[in-house]
Amino acid sequence: MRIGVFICHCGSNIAGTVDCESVAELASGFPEVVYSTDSMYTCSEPGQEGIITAIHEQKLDGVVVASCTPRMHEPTFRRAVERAGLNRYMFEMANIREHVSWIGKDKEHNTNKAADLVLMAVEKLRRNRPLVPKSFETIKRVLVIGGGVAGIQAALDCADGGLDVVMVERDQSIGGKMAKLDKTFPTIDCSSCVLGPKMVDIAQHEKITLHTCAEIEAVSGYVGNFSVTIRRRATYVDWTKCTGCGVCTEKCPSKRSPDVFNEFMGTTTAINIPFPQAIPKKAAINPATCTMIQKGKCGVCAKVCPVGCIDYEQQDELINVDVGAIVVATGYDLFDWHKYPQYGEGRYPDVITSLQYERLLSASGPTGGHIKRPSDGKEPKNVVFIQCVGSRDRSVDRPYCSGFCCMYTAKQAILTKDHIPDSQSYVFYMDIRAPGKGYDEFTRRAMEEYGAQYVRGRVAMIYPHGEQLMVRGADTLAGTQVEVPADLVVLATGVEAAQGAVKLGETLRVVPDQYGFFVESHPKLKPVETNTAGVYLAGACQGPKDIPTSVGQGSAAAAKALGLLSKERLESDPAVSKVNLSRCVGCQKCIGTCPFGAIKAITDRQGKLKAEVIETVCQGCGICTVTCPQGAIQLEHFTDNQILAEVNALCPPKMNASFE
Amino acid sequence: MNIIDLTAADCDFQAEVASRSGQDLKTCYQCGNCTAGCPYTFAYDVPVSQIMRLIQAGQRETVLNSKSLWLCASCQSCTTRCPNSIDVAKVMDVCRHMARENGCVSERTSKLFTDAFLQSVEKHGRAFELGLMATYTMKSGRFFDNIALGPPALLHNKLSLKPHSIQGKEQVARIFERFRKGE
Amino acid sequence: MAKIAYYPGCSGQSTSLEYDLSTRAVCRALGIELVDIEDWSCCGSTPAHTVNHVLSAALSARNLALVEQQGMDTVTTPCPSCLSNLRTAAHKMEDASFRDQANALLDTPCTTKIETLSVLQVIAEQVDAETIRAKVVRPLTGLKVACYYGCIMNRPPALMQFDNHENPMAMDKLMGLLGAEVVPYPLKVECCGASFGVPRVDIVTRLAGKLLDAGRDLDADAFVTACPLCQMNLDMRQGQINTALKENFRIPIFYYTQLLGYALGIDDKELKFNKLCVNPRPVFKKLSELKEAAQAG
Amino acid sequence: MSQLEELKAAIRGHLDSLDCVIGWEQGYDPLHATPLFIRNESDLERLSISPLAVHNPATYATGFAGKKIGMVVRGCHSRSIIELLNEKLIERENVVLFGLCCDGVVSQRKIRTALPADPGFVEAVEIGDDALHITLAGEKTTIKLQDVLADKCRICAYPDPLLADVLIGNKHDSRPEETLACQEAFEAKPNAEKFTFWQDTMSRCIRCYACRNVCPMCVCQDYCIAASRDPLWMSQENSPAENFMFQMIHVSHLTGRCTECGECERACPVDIPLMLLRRYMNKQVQEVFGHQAGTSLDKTPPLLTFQVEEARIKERDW
Amino acid sequence: MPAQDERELRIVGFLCNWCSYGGADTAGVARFTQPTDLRIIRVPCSGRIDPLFVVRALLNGADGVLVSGCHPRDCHYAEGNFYARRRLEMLKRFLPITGIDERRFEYTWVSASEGQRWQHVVTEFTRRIHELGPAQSFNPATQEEWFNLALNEASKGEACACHGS
Repeated sequence: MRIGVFICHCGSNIAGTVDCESVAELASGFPEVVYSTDSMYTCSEPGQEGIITAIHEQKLDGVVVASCTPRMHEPTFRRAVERAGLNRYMFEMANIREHVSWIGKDKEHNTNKAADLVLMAVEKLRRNRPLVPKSFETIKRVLVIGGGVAGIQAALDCADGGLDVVMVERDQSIGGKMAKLDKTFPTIDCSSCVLGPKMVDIAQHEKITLHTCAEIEAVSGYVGNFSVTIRRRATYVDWTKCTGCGVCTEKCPSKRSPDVFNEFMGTTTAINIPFPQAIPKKAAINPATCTMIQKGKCGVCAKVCPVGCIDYEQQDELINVDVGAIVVATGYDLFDWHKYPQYGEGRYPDVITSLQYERLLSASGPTGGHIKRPSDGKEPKNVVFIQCVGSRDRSVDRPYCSGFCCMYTAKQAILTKDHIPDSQSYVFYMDIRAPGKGYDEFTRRAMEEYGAQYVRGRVAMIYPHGEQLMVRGADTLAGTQVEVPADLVVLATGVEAAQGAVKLGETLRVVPDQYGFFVESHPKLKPVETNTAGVYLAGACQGPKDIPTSVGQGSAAAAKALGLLSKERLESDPAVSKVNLSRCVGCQKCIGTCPFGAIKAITDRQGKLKAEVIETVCQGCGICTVTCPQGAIQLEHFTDNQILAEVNALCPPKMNASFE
Repeated sequence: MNIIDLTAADCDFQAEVASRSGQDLKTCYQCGNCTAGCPYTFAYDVPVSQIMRLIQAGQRETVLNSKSLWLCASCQSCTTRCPNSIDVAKVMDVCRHMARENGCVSERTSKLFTDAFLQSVEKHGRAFELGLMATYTMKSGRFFDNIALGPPALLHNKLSLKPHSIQGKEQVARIFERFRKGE
Repeated sequence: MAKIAYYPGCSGQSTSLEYDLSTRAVCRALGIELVDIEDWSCCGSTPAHTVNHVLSAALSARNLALVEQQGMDTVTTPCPSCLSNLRTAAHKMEDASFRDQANALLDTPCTTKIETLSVLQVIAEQVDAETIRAKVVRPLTGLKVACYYGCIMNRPPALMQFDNHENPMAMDKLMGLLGAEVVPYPLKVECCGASFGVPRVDIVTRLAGKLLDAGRDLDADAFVTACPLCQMNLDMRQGQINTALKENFRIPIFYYTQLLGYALGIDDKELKFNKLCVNPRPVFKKLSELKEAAQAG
Repeated sequence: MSQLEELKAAIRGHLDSLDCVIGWEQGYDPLHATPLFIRNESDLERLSISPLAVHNPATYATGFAGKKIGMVVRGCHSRSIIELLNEKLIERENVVLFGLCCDGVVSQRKIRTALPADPGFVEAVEIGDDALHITLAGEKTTIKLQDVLADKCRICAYPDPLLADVLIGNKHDSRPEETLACQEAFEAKPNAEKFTFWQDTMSRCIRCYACRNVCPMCVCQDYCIAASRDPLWMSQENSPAENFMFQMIHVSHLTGRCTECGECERACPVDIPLMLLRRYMNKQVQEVFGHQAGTSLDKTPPLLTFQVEEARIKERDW
Repeated sequence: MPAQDERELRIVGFLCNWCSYGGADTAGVARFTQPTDLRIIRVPCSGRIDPLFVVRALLNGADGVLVSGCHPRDCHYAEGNFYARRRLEMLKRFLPITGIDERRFEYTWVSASEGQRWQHVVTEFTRRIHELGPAQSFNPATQEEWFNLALNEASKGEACACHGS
């Protein structure tokens, strides 16, 4: 081999504490190194040209660059050597900046260490071989999981961009949390007026197929070629016939079904259309409360249905669909505030969540938009809002800020005053987090124009006091305890990962963080990508987000999917595992340990069992290589020999030199 | 009002409270939940959340001289509800220990009662309520605070007239003795 | 029923003699065998831990060591303050260096971890509801009681590990079994003023007054308590409270063991209702009136 | 009917349907046994199951892939078979197991030390209930079986086959309480002594690979990474470090799989006490994963699976 | 680069690309000073780390080996560190029987954002290795030692440790 070594000064970043010239000189003595030099900025245009020229002039067939971390510029240099006609895998990097020059000042030690790292890179490079990616076709269809505002945006953008879209929603209607809101901050826009048209677009777009009451059962395959199984729950109504006329819901005698859409503020019928603007506007039966399904008696809905769409025998249905990319937009759930026994654990009906309050404010809600407190239907005068219920609280394992509660609380305080002019709102807060456009002005308006009393402190306890609730908190700015006799207490319950997120993460091979929010590929630069190629995140499934951010991410995820599928063919990373068929004894252990199902058993011509890697599925982790006792399956670019070469470079084996 | 020079903060004080209480005081973010729940706030000169803040700010004198330390009954409201799981009652306890060691006693009667109680235990092995009340009243000179209790207490035989001395009372006395020696 | 070591606490010898006696009587009736710790001493109570944690633990640990020497591993006490001290000592002494410090103050060290439970917890967890219901001979039907647990029976929850720490229900359930109507008393774990009755009586009258007020709002005939200090503050100091707050409370304050004993038919002599400062007679009068009315009706 | 006859009858019944049945016969002298591959009636006549018959037939099992074979197995051998089954290296329908409830086998090494002279070639061996009577150079020596029992048998927890189609002999109802003092003593030695011990020991290793070849769990066949260039884990140089590297490879690949049949140590021509390593690793596996290789069917070897929360792996603080 | 300053010991690090290597980068970017003894080998995942790499390094004379991966549950490849944890734990537990001080090997988890933690881990581990001092070579260093070893063995004959007691 003819290896060239390039030592980067990175201005003074490296050269300040590493003697780059000596490193280059030492490197010239390393095995198979025929050219060694140092340069000021290797990653710059002239620096890259220098490498290309050296490759041509010195007939190099391998290059080592010692500079910054490969996580930064490995792709840059790989492209450079490729421009010079080398295979991009005939290149190695030694990280002498982050791992050497920036962490110690002793120039002698640093120079030694830098030389060691270069030697390791050289020894590894000597065992590299050219790797060529395979290309494969992509399916021009996107799966969007979750029909909240983020998913809706992603689906519409993808569909408008020419892709087929399959949207899967767990609930009966799309719309998500936003559909439950009355108004939105900071403009006090009507939530359903803004969202409604988009929901209709989803229903009417010719490129979008919508499955509600549906969840993801299984996902296999790989970027560009996923195969998805969707489970659609039985609704006991044939939706191809149902016109959404609502006669069944009027006549249903079983009126004690929990009203999920209204956040359990009241009850509804067993056969139900959750809200007037529901998409799809179809009825579904709640089997837990339908007397026909539970006891075999009733059948009223079947009798009154004008189109005969009721089917009490309907079963779950499995739908298979192939897609090229997946957008996850599963949203969030609310913290279970019953974990705070000091707030009554549900014993006091007039302690409600902020989302329940939205339903009380909403004209389509259970009270027709009149604020009536649950216990006695009276109009509250003193309304206390408690923020950070299940946010920024380590004792309930929710140390994070839920982000948008400050804003909706201010909105709710404003709306309270609008609805009940002689009311007084009290807001217990810790810090007001209002960093969006027009946000801080909005919270100021709540205080200045609408007279909301903001009290900085948490609330220690709520207890009944006659017909009211005594709220005892602190005013830390005044340095005292405060008490408010409240008619209604609204808890700004924090944001949690959606139920089932962890399980969905397993299905999609997207890692959830410790709180169940999906982890993005890079917190700054790849906010909607995941570590599974072809799977993108949108909205609050990645962490608490307000509506504009969720919509923005929906579009961003759509752009990623459109970009990916705009290519006719994709290339797979060739640094994947490869089986040496002659060494493989067919024990299949690697198949069992592969997290991606990327290895399958095959039978060779002699009828012997062997393992085979599906290159496009393999993610290149190397678990299999360690599993295989024969070393028959090797992760390309990180083979045993390549890593051992680095080990041996660092710790040369002590031979029986004394005998020679 | 005092102006605090932040650069002159007594960091040792903060560290000492932290190490003696075993609590990470830096995690207190001043949400006020301790003050919100504390039944004694009305009697305090410095609310408990501000005690926490003053410890963070290294204000040894203010903390150790506060009356609040002596008015905390260790009822555990603060500890129970702290979102950062700080044992606030223990922090108050530790500050009280330090106040005592430094001779800062801003609520004399509280301290006298404590002393009288422990003297009684040291002497008899168990608390002898009538005796300790007598000691306390003599030392505090507060003859009339609880005079109203006399009739109901006597009427219902509430107070035993004789101390219940135990056989092992020397053992108990030795606990105090060793403790003082060790101090 | 297993034997369990019994630690009465100093107040059980004087101010709360009736609590001690009724506890013993009730346990006997329910088949819980209490074995007195021989020559027990004061746990240190609140004063000790306000002075020093090692001293406090040593005073408690002397008693834990006695339990150990008597060959038992669990001790029960009616008094929440003793409970808190004994549990805290045992918990802290799980740390080896703290244990060595505390043991260094003792003649005989405590080497194993002794579990301390309140008598309330023992009854709540070891006697099943049906057994109690079956033994009731004088039901409390119609009596409205407010159960007040005090601040440290269940707190801090990590240490006490018993019942809901904001809304404990053990006494509520027990009184319910006896037929009483238990009002949803909201201030179950609010502090009554503790031992400040002596140095700062103004604090106690204010805090205990608030507790009585909340009971009166709910129309309670009586309070049921589990703590000698709470009982004393609410009962013996009710006159002081009335004077200070210009109120006229006359609410009898029982130990739960007294009412439990009453319902189980235990002789009044063992329950010592005469030790209560606020006259409990109206309660019993109401009970017998209700009973007569029921029989007549 | 003697156990041997009973066994022969059982094998005879299966002989037609099997390609081969693996048992033991007398070896080059009456003191030594050697594996016997029974394919017909006359082979069967040579079958011997004395305590001298030590070889683990499971070692040959994978070599008969695709064929139906029978094997005479003792307790420890059955564990090897179970482990091979669990790893899907052999198929249950392809093996018929003739189980022997085992009272232990001898250690040739111990016999060698017990005999007055170097055994060379013994003329006759008579096997009594609890003793061996060995005639060597015309002289008869009696050795108690108990004294020459292999170490693995002294502490054997599974003397009866855990899996068998035919079971011969009486089951044992108790496990021995005995522990190996030498093992414990060695483990307790300071690091420096252990280090020197292995340096010394590995310096006499001749890298003959007998330990590997005889190991029933070494299934890499001709593809052992100790003897390959790609991957090149070690040189062929005979040095203590390279020799030990080989042993570490063996240990590593046996983690959670070793069934303690003791064949490696028995086969070692230079008496390297390999079981020290095996038992120690197995103890760790038992402690951390509660796993004993080959003691129950359908158990995945612990390194081929995981739990999200590992109850017995303590995260070390930093 | 075998020639080393005698003050430095030879510590080999195996770091997964996604978390710990990133964590080491983060520490570098933040200029968290660290001892220079450690040399890092980058692997895609801790699941790629064969315990035998560690053994190879130790038998080759490494004074310490440090492995670091993503925190459990945070693996880029979902499961790699779960396998790694089992494999490495068994190695760590096994080392004592070989006479190689198990403190010379450590494995831990550092995420890409934990620069400070990485600094702490490197500093502590390096300190530990310096306390233990240079590792003894498994192969005899001199001809004389070699013959001593051989003689020693010859004199032992059938000195199987198992039969000694």
